Amino acid sequence: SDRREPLPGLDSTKKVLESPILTKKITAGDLPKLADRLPASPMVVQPIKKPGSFGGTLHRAQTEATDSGVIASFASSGLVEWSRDSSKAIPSLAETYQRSDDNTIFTFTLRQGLKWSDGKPFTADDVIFAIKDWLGNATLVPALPVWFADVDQQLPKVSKTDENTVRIEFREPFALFEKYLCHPSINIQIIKPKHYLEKYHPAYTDKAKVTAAAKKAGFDSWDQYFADRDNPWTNPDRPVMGAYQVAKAAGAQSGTASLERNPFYYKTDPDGRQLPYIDKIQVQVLDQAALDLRAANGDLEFQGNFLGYNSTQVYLRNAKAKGFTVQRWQAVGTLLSLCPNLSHNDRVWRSLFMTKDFRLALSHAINRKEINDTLLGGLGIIRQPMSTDGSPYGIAGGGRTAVDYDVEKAGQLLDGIGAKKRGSVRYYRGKPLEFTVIYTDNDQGIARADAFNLVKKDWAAVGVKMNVRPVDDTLYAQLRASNDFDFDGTTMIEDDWDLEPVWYVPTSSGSHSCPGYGLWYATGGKDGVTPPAEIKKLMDTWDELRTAQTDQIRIAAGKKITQQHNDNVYVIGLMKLPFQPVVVSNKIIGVRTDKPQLSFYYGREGITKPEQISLA
Amino acid sequence: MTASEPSRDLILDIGGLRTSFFTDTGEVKAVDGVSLQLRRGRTTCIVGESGSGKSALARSVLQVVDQPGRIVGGRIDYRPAADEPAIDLAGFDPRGRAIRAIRGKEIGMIFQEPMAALSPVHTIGRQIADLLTQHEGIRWRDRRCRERIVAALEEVGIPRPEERFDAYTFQLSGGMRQRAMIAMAMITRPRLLIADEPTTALDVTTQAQILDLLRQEKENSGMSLLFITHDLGVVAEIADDVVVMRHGAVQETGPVDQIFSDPQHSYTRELLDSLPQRAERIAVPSETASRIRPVAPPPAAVAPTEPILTVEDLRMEFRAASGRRFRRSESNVVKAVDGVSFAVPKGRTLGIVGESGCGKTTLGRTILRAYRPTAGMINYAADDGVVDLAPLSERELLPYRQQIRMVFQDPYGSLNPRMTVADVVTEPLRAAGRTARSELEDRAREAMLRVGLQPDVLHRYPHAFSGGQRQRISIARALITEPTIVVADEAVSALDVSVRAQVLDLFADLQQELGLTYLFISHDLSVVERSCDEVAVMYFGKIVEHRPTAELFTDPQHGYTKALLSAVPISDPAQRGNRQRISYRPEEEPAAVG
Amino acid sequence: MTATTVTDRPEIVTASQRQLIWRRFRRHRMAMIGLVVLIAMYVGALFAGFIAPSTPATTSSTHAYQPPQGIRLSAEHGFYVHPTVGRTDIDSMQRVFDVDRSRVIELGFFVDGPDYKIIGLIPSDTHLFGPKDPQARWYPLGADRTGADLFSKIVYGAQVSLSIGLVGVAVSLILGIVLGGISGYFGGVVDHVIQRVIEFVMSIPTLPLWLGLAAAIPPRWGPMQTYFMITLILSLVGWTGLARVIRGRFLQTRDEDYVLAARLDGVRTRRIILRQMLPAFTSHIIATVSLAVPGMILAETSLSFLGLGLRAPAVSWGVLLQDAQNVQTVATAPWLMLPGVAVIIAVVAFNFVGDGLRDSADPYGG
Amino acid sequence: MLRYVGFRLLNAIPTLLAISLVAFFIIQLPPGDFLTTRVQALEAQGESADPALVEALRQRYGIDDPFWIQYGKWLTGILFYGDFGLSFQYQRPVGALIAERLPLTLILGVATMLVTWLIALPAGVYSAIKQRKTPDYVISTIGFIALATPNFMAALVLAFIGFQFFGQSVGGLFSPAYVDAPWSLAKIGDLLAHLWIPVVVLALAGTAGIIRTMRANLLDELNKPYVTTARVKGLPERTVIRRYPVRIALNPFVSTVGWSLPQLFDGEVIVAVVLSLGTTGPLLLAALKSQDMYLAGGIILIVAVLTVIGTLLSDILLAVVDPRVRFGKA
Ligand SMILES: Nc1ncnc2c1ncn2[C@@H]1O[C@H](COP(=O)(O)OP(=O)(O)OP(=O)(O)O)[C@@H](O)[C@H]1O
Ligand SMILES: Nc1ncnc2c1ncn2[C@@H]1O[C@H](COP(=O)(O)OP(=O)(O)OP(=O)(O)O)[C@@H](O)[C@H]1O
Ligand SMILES: [Mg+2]
Ligand SMILES: [Mg+2]
Ligand code: NI
Repeated sequence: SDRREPLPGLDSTKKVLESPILTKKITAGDLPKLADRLPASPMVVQPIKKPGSFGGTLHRAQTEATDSGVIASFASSGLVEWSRDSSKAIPSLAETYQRSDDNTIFTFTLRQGLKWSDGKPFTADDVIFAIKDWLGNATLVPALPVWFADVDQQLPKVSKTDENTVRIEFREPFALFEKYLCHPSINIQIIKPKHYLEKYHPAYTDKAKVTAAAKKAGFDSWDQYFADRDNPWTNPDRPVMGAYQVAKAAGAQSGTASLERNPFYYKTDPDGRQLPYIDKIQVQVLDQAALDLRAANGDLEFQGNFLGYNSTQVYLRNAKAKGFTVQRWQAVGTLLSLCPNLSHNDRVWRSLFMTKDFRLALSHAINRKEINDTLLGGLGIIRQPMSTDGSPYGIAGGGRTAVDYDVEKAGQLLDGIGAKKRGSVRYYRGKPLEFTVIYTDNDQGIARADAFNLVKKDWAAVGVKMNVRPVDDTLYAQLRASNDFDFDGTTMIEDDWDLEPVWYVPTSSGSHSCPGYGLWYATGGKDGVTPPAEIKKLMDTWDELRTAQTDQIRIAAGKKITQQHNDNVYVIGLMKLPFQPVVVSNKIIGVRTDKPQLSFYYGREGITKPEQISLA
Repeated sequence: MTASEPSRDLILDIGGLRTSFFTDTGEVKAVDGVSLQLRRGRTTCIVGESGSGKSALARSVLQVVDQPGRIVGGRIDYRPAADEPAIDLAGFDPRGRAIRAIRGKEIGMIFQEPMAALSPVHTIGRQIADLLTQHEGIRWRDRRCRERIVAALEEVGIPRPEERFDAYTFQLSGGMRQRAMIAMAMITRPRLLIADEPTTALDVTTQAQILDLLRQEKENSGMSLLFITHDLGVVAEIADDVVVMRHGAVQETGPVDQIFSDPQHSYTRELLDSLPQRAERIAVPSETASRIRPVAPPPAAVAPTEPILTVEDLRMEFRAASGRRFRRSESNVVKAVDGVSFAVPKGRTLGIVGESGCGKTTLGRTILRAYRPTAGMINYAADDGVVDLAPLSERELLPYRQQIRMVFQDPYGSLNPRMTVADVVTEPLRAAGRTARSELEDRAREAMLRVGLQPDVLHRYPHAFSGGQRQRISIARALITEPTIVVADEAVSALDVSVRAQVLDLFADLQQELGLTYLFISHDLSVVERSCDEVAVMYFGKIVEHRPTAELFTDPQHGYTKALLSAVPISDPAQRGNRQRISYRPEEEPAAVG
Repeated sequence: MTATTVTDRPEIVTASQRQLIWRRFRRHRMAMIGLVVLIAMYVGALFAGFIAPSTPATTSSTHAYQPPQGIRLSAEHGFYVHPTVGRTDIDSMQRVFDVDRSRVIELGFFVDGPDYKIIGLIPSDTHLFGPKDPQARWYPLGADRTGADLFSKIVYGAQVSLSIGLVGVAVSLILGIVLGGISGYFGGVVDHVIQRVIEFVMSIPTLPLWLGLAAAIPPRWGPMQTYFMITLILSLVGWTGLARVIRGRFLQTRDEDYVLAARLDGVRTRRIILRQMLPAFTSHIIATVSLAVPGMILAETSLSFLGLGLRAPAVSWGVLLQDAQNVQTVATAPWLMLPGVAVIIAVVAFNFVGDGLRDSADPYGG
Repeated sequence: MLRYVGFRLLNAIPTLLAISLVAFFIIQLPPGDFLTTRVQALEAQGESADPALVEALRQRYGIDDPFWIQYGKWLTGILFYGDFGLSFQYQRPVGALIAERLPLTLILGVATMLVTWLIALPAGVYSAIKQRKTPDYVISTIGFIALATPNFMAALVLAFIGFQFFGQSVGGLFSPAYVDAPWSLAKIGDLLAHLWIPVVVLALAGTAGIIRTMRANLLDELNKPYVTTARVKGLPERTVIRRYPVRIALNPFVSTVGWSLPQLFDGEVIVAVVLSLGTTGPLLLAALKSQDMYLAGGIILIVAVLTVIGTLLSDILLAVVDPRVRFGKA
């Protein structure tokens, strides 16, 4: 398709700078001219392959109507954003961005002449509105999110030095703030169209009026209505700064949402063509089976999220005939693991689970190769959960502790801690080693039931009895939150856990391996189970990381945590998927081919900067 | 085949007809080589034993024998008019076009059990209209359709025919249904009408009306009539020719006078002999009188014993259900039994007569406590003293259920269609639980033999019997517990005279042997006269006259009794038309019946 | 009185009716086939360990998604198959099976295999048929994603699937007949109350009932308890329809003369209901039951589909089908839908048997 | 008549109240609440929720309120303001959500019902007439197989066939090209092209039951004497069967036709889920699974109301077609 006649946009190189559908609107007088829509200095994006041509619709599908992931992936916009290699923040809406040396003061200078999708100017007030009137409003946001909380759950100081400059000041260093700011699901939350939303906010409009409007729209209170109005995924009226705006929400009977290009988008390609190249995105809500068939049929031009690894075979079979390729991106968050409850309510089990040799023994007892051969045809990647080698917090050779299958060693270790065999089961302080693993059934990646049943067989061989118990989603969450489980079967994330530390550090009762300690940490010791020294050490290292003044300190702390996990095997990993399939139509130009991560933290498909992809 | 002169005169010529039911237990040869001839414009009556294949024969003509029955041989030559060729109906495909052209148009048919023969969800008018549409092309919407049907309904004597046109089957009384059936069969003026016991369900007065109607029709339009009945009185009334059947075969045929006066076959003679004749009192020619068997003398006139059953001011009211669903109806109460009092001495028979719908059945059922009476007493002299049955609970009644028994009017309905006859008959014994299981079968066989049925039919289901056979099963069931009182509700109505005589004899024997007491409900006065000691005449829920039988029959007092007596058909063709019928109509249609 | 000598045994009075039905039933060809199939299935389920060459728990790392292996016959080896080794082709992600034609797995009857207990009691390791070498693997209907033998799984799954229907229907039948019978026979206030209850239960959509009740089963319950609860839930939802029908029929039959006649025979209420009235709607009940048993089997599969009810490692046809619920199976391992065929066969057989019974019990039927 | 309907409607009020109560209770029967599911859903996507926030939200939504207070709030909202509350999941008014899906639900339901009846009734009649002959067996077998095939399996296989052999885009009731297009002939055609799979799956599954019942009912009627009467009138066999026994055998269906009304709403859940149809079924399922209680409660309540209306409708219809009922004789 490269050799095809160049489309009008390419041909007369600098003449066609905007999408023909916008040109039409200008002619009709509905839209100002391009120059009046772009900021004084638009952000220039280098296309990955080559400049594209305007037009076309990108078809996507998802399984839940409420999932707004496509906004984060394709229509996010923030003061700063990830650099192309996802290693650092680069200014985006902000023309310049500084952070103080101690990670406390962050200053953003906005581009001149930025406009919301309705043409209204975007100013520092929009940022301050988001922070003060949304995050700072206890009704709208009852508890400050981790990504914006200063010490003691306080709001940091926010101020504008002029119309285009915003300053955010934390009292304590916040080493992760920059990362959060790049997070495509978070950065859009820090900018809100004040001119639109103030109509629904009692600080700006009479409270009685706001409440009446909410009631009229079918909501109980103003804050619900505000949240509804503020939702870019369901409210087509809400002005946005991203590349696309929802034209029709997905709630409708057809289960289809459509997004249209934002005529005031602030990015261009080096030739000055206003991005994005593609005019529309259509998102259909489908069941998994239907979605897989759609993908196999070549109906979805560019999709990774929601695709099932297990269906790769079906995609591949049809790829040639239907004109698409199946790329293999890095799988994130698919490492199937067993988390022993280190803060078990039962003292005996707690002390047993906290015994390193016990965990090592259990890990050695698992024949991972067999599980891998059986369930993934030997393609799965076997390791213990922790940051991967190349990542900032990774350590060389990490994740290999006790992954080898060694029944004898397992037996010795168990004997060593006094868990002796009586009959076919071992006993520890008079109690038989019989546990239950809870998990939510999910066949998307590795079939959990099958995997755990194979583990069950292996553990039985060393005298540890395990009951495999799939539970309902809600029950699962509840059992975990109430610290009422033996083992939790789940998939773990590996890199970027600093954004959600619970996976590796018990910072809240949402912890998978020790909710009791997590609660203790979150409540400052008032509630929960008092952790032993080694867990306290983990928490301290985490505090160190979070409040690090420099990246070196932060990374050093992170590596320390990784090391501690590598030494102690707090969570017993099995294996992860070798890749995540991403279907890319042959018509699509500009998708990365370097197998990036399909990660929530980088906006999933958004990691390829989708505003610059185009349809040939 | 060139038809000879006499055969031209035959509208129907049946030869060697054989119709069988192929049941699980083997072939039942219902009609076994019947040959008979119907003369044009005449009435031919088929009489014969119950179960002798009369209905099967009639149905064979139109090829509508019930499953699993079918014609297995013979011919049925039908000649529509004297100058037309004969066609063999037996050769037609039962579902085919040819036979359909005959059905309804050429040959009309009236079934034995009119209750079930009409659709419950179509109006009478609609059901009759089918015939007009099918054979005369008159559409349902056509005004003529309604006119014709209303006229036909009027003809058969259905009161207020305009209204009845839109009535549903269940809104009509049994008599009206029967008449509607007749109207339906006759609306196309068929050349031949087959009527299978069309008057069995009717009281004598209505029966007389219908016979008149048929006779008239025959005279006016030259219709031929094949009339099946077991009532020799009716035969004597209307027949020109008589065919006597037994065991699926014709025993004797001949003109009515000849059959009555000079029966050739022994069975025919037996039939006539068993006739309970009351004609003698109304001055019968001596030669007939001689054949009449004298009435069995009433059981040795014991000194007036204590009454075994005393009914005092018994009342039974029904809340009429019409329109319940859509209107909270102004509850109109039907007083079916309206203050009846009488006493029956032990070992005697009380006859209850009256017109259809006067409350005879209700009275009988109330005495058996099928209903809880609205008021009154039912004093029963049990072994251990007199009890009033009226207020007893179902549980308290259980001991008396074995002692007071009932023969149901509608044998078809009272036999559970899903139980074999053996089970039905022994059910009361099993319910009482006093009979050893091993004895049950013996008792069943014995009971069947007693009512003249072969015990080898015990394992059939009730539907595989003829009407009369079913009635006998009902009787067997009532008697099997060796009761003290039996309420016999039209217990012999469907039986042919010979069997009827046998059953009546059985009743009499048992009475003598065991001192049984009977309440004998019937519309057939000849039977009542023969077998009852006293007779009570009911009229609209009340007893209008209650006297010893002989007195009542010779000297009726009440106007209604007189009317009733005058309508009884006399079993003597010679007497035909000699008699004046009295009508008793104190008020036109005082209440809807049915 | 004159007693005719009767030599027949008295039982004949009741037995003959059954004989009658049986005689007619035997003439109903499809019903007989259905009956034979059903008996075979139930016997198979009862002796699952013996019939199944393998066990549901026996997995194999080299046989995941092994397609069904056809049996070969030769003079030398008798019945045999060639051993296979599976691997995943990294490019096409397809399962490839290398057949080793140089070696054979001989098959035979009454061979040694995995241990099991006959009817859960007597330990044994003899299997009706299978590879002669207990270590060798043979997949008559292919393997699932863990390399377990699908045929064995279907045989074991029948234990749950075929009993859940019967038990469930029995419970709802009893509930339906008792409540419907009481409602219809006595009428009045009782009827009114029961009708309201039925209307009420029927008005609650089954889905939330299933979800609510099934999700409320405590997580620590074993598969047996769960199975029991599921049966109970299914039947609790199912009884109302039957009760309504039966009540209607009772109301109708109550006024029949033969019921009155039975009452006047001195028959007690319970006996009237059971012996006189119920048989009048046997055909309806049979029809309903023969539809309800499969309904239960299907409901169990539906529950499994919704992720409720039984789950692996419990084996039932529903659970097996749940694993087949994806495009990949349909496209690449269609044999995994065979449990669905088992469901179909069972349901069709049940219905034909029900049909046959209905027709045979009908006194008017030829 | 009016009085009767009024009386029945009055009667329905306590039933409905009871249903709403029980429905509300059942929805909350599973452990946890909407927020636990929300947290779990977030986690499944790789995000995690701050327990402190969750706790705050729980209070904000009144999820921790006692059952009675929540129920009372919900009911008064419905009774006095016609307000079905707000869906937690969608953060939109429940009424609007349901209304959105209503048209398609009705289209699918009615189409299914029509197809089912059009196939099943004649098949049942034919099957009865040909009792124990080959056509009877053929019809029965097909019906049974359709009945026995688990719906989701049939849907999936048909969808796969549609994809593999016809290159059809499976899922939803419209192809991507037509979803947003205004109504046109082409769009209707597109709808029909997608409608066939669910309709076939649902309709066939429903036929067997009706065929069986029709056959049984008709067999009971076929031997009744009134049928012979009709034959004796000389009517063609077809007319005889159609006008008399079939007419009566249909009554039980008439009396259940009202019941299919609520089934439109939750009968097709599984098929609708597999085929991603935008009907109320999947909405209800999702709401139940995520314990979105106002949404689930709203749908259940509507279904309940429909059931009550359906029963009433059935009874009235039955009275209209069956005079025995009308005049209280049956
Ligand atoms: N469906 C059936 N199956 C088997 N036998 C039957 C069936 N219907 C009738 N029969 C038998 O056929 C014979 C003739 O019956 P049919 O009804 O013709 O008698 P009928 O002469 O009309 O008697 P009735 O005067 O009592 O009406 C009887 O012996 C009866 O038992
Ligand atoms: N269950 C009932 N409900 C309402 N009305 C009834 C009921 N049974 C009988 N009736 C009415 O009571 C009256 C008497 O009926 P019954 O059956 O006793 O008459 P009958 O004298 O036996 O008539 P036939 O000679 O026709 O049998 C009739 O008007 C009838 O309609
Ligand atoms: Mg007869
Ligand atoms: Mg009577
Ligand atoms: Ni004797």
